[in-house]
Amino acid sequence: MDLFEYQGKQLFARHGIPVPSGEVAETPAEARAAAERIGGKVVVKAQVQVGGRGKAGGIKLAENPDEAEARAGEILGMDIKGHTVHRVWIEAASEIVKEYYASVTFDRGEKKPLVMLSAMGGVDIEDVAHNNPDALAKLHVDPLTGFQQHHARWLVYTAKIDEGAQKGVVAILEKLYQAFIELDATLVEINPLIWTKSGDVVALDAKVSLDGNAMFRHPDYTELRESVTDDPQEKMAHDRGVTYVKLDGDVGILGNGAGLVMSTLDVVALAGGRPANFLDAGGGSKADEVVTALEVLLSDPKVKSLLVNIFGGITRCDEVANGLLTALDQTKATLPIVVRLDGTNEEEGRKIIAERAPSNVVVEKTMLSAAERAVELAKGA
Amino acid sequence: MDLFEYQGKQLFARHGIPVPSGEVAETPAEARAAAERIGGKVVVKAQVQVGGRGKAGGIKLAENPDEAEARAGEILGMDIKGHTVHRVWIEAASEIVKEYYASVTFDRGEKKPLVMLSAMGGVDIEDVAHNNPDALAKLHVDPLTGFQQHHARWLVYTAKIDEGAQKGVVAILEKLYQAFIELDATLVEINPLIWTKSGDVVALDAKVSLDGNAMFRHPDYTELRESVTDDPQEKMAHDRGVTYVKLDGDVGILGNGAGLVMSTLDVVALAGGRPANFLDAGGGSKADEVVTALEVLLSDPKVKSLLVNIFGGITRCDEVANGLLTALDQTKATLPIVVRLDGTNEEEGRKIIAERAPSNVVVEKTMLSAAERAVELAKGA
Amino acid sequence: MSIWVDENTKLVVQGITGREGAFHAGRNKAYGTHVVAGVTPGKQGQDVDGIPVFNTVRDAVDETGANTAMVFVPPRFATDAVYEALDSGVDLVVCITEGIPAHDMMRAYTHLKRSGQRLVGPNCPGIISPGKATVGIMPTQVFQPGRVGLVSRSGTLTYQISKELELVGIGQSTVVGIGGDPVVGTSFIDCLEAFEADPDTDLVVMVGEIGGNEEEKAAEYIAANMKTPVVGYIAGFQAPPGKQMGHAGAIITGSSGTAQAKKEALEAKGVAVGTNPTEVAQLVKERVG
Amino acid sequence: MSIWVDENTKLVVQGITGREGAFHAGRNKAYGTHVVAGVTPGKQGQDVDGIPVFNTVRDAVDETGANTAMVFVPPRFATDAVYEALDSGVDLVVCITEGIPAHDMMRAYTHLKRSGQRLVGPNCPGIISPGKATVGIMPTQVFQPGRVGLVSRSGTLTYQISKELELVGIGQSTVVGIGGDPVVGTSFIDCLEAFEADPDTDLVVMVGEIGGNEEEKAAEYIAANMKTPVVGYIAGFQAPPGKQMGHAGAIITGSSGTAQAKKEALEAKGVAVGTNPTEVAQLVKERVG
Repeated sequence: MDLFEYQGKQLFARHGIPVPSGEVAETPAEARAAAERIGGKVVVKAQVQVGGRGKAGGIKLAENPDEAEARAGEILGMDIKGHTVHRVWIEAASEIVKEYYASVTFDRGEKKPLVMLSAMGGVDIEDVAHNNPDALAKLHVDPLTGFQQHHARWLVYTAKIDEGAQKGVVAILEKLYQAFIELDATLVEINPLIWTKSGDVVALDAKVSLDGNAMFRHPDYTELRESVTDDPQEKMAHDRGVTYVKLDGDVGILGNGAGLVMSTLDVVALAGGRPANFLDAGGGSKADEVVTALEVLLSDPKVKSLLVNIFGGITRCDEVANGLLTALDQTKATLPIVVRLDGTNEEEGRKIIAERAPSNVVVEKTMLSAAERAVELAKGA
Repeated sequence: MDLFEYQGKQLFARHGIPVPSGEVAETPAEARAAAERIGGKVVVKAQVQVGGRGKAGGIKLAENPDEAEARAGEILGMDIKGHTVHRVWIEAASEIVKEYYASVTFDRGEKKPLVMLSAMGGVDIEDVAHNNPDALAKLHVDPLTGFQQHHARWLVYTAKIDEGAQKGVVAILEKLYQAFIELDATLVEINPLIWTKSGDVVALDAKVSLDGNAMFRHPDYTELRESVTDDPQEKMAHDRGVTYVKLDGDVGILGNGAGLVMSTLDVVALAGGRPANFLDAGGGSKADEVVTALEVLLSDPKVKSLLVNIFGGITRCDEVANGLLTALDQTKATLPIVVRLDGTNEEEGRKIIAERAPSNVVVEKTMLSAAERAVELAKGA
Repeated sequence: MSIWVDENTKLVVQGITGREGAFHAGRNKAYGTHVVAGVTPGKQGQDVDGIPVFNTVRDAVDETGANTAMVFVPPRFATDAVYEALDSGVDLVVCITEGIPAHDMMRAYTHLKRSGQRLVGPNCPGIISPGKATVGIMPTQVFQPGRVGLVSRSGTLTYQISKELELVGIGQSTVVGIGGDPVVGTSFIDCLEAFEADPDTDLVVMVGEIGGNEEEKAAEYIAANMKTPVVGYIAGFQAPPGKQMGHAGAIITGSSGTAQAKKEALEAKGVAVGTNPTEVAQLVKERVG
Repeated sequence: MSIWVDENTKLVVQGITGREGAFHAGRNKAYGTHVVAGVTPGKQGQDVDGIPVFNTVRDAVDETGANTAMVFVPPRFATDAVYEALDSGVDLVVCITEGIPAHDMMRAYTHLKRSGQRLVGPNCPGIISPGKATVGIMPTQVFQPGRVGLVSRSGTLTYQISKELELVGIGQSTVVGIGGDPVVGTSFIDCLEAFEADPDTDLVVMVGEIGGNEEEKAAEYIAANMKTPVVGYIAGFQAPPGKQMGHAGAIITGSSGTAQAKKEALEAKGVAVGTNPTEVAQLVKERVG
């Protein structure tokens, strides 16, 4: 669950991490009003979840509220790498002496938080890690004993943070780690972390990812969970609680279980097709879940053929077959559908399809042959 | 650092542990006013740091403010096992269905917090542990992973807490553990923990000991640190930061290092004498520390002779000798003083005493002979 | 032989009075697993399908000698249940629950690595040693006794591959679903090590997917430590970066965790990797058929 | 031989630019201990008495190969310093600092027991192997090389007993001050075990005091595991219950932790216990003289 910069900064502020004062705006008029309240020079920043917005013209300086309004007008509605700008963040301009980098990530390999600090900020940190590994200080933290003062000191000395900024960076590292823990985050990143002319250390950007599984501990997550997609199928899937990822092909995929669905995508690609999506109806799919999932799929005009690949365990193939029939009945879809049913009650499931399904539904016995057939049908359509 | 019941209850309330509403009073008039504010029946409880105050008449019920004033008048000023009652705690009377016991202590053997719970409360828990060990549920907690819900459940089931009280007890155990951690306590004990007619679970008593070494984390400790002693030497030692414990003998003891001083006490006792105190001038004693320590000792009229037992390591014997002379000069003390100096600069120290000390000061070469001489002199005095 | 779960397994099911817990406890028992106890706080004295229910895992272990726990409680309470099982002294905890916060598991994992006990999962289908015992939610009819070990991050994909193996006449010694979360208690390497030590496992099939670098680490381990042949499979070549593919752990982060990188890492260490489940079965057949 | 501290000790002193740290680092060096580094954050590049100063223990260890750390920083920062030393990978940490909160040490101890490293102290005078090396604040002139091990919760009492031993012509293999706090990293038993394994220690003197039950546990350990004879001493027979006698750990709680109980526990296991330091030396002399 990735947050926008403005959401991240609001959370940072709550956790005591210094950020420039700022406000979010959805219209040029709001941007002007915000700039008036903030006072002085401001920066107008496009709120999109993609890197490189600066180069794309999504970050602009404004000397006064008039300019802020004008710049916001230019930026709002822009398309940055496929993301439309719906909001801008207006914040007080900072006088930067030096740009650093600081983050806490969740290191899956070590199964521990990883704290990173560099005196080379404001650039892509993966480049620093690659070209200048000594400039990136990295430290794993024992999650039971936690982040301690000596960790912060070691990072600051090892990253060669300027002496005048060391105290401020130590304080921010401690708060950043606390924020990581208290927010149930998987990433909290500040790039750049700036040292200003007035001697302060301030988070000029904020990248925060939260663990959706921890939502029960954070009722306030829901307010952060605004839709970050303009795609109608992804919105629909999200609203209905379906695990769905849109891809750019034309063979629609429905399966049960994440691994089997990923494998189905791969097999479709190997057969020369292009999967249109990932859709996991779940390991114990019932008829109504299948109906919901199919409705999402069938609403996508790019889908030319549909592959339903089920391995029944707890899921019963006859239930899936019934769900499929119900969905077809409701949507009147006529595109070609290839069904492969294996496992629990496979015979019953196949029989239901054979006897009652419309003619656009065909049954294949194996996953491979089903994939080939679905690809063929998508091409023919 | 042991707290009074009223201090413990105020801390409990801050940590979300239910306690009866109450106020502290130092005069009968204050007790009446408190009873008026609380309303209804109240209990007047002597605030002393010693067990058995109930049997001694230090806890009394009052039906109304008049009675509260009268009972407070009886209790204030009472002597309970050598402790004078300076304050009473007035609290709303509770309707008790059942009395339980709950505590978190610091188990030195295991070096972990130990949580204990019993359905047999309101009595001496050491008796329960001895006579009815199955009635006392005990659980050590890993201090890094902390006290968890399943711990609370296990304790409640194992201690056979009544079903209607289980939820309330679970909640209190979790808060009690949190209080233990957040207060840097070495003991938090509720005896009795009561289940009331209205179905609540409430702490009817509170015994709290705090770790004095953790004071730097708890600026509010200082307000709790009011003198709990009426003894003038203990007060004086406390004010001057001297490690001092009063005993009931007549041979005053001054040494350096806790172990050596304890050993000196024992050797004095073995020689047939009775030590008057424990006084550790510290492992690195300087002249002025010796002066301060001696002033405390010499202010005690019960001291008949003085044994100064120093093993110089970082402490220099000549500094101790100079401190002794200064103190004698300031206090004009004439009681017999036996000095034993060993270790760093022992010769210089002995020389200073031999040349400049008044005639009431004698030097002995060994700890044993010094102890014998001091005992002899105390008897002769 | 087999690994971790067999005739000697004595299972306690945490959350046994819930719908899922009761259903799968009964199915595990019907397969022949010794399901000796269940736990639901406050329901001591009841029974589910003849299985006695206790208030606490410790009581269940004390009364029945259970050595394995299976966790079926909702995510909000599951970490507590895992700690309760570990504290009770069982050797093995199998956590089926999906949706446990990553931070909880990070802490529990650190604790676990110091206790010497084993946790399989969370978000896993469990373990089956065909013909002996099953602990979890796997459809038992898919598995046949045999001499191939199978370890996977995925449930249904495991069943698919087992089916393909059955079609070529090959059964399994033990099948372990290690779970689809970013932090799981038991890694590929742990399983490979156990299979290597099992005289009745002749080959191991390792089923990986995108996300993390456990497959890469397993490749190193295989080259350095294993005589038993390994056949691999990786799912998720078509997954785009930054999207979570069903499993909390199935996500490509930046440029790391791709299927291609995992496949290459395995092949670089001489591990044959099938391009689809059918081919995996063929590769196995060629080696042990 | 000797235990824990010897010619191979390479010491880093944490808090070396403080008054106490600088003084004792210099004294330890003068005795012959290889004091290879000091640490004070922000003072890298300075030196104290020729000993180079680093910003972090990890840097000091990387640059100098230090294997032992000594902590001299104030109580508020000492726990952090102990963790820093443990994290840097040294084998032994000696913490002199007095006044560290008990909760901090409870957590650090739990962590330590899982890391396999050794912490001596806090609130201790350190360790000396006479003639080889000293790490700590003990007055070195009190100790002579010899074949008696000495372990104690107290500083000056240790010097007193060493002096008495010297008067009867007996020296020490190693002297360990384990510290006077309720939670210390190294127990009597840890020391007894190390002395038992040391071929150059013929007898151990164990100096206990009131509070806790470490002496009682040591008595059990001696009876079960030791061939090396042990002579005991306990201080605090005159201490009243509930009063802290100088050391944070020297307190009788309820009826537990009395000197009498400790003496009886040791004697019940056949350990001779002297009634005063002079008698302790005599008991030693009778056994190894």
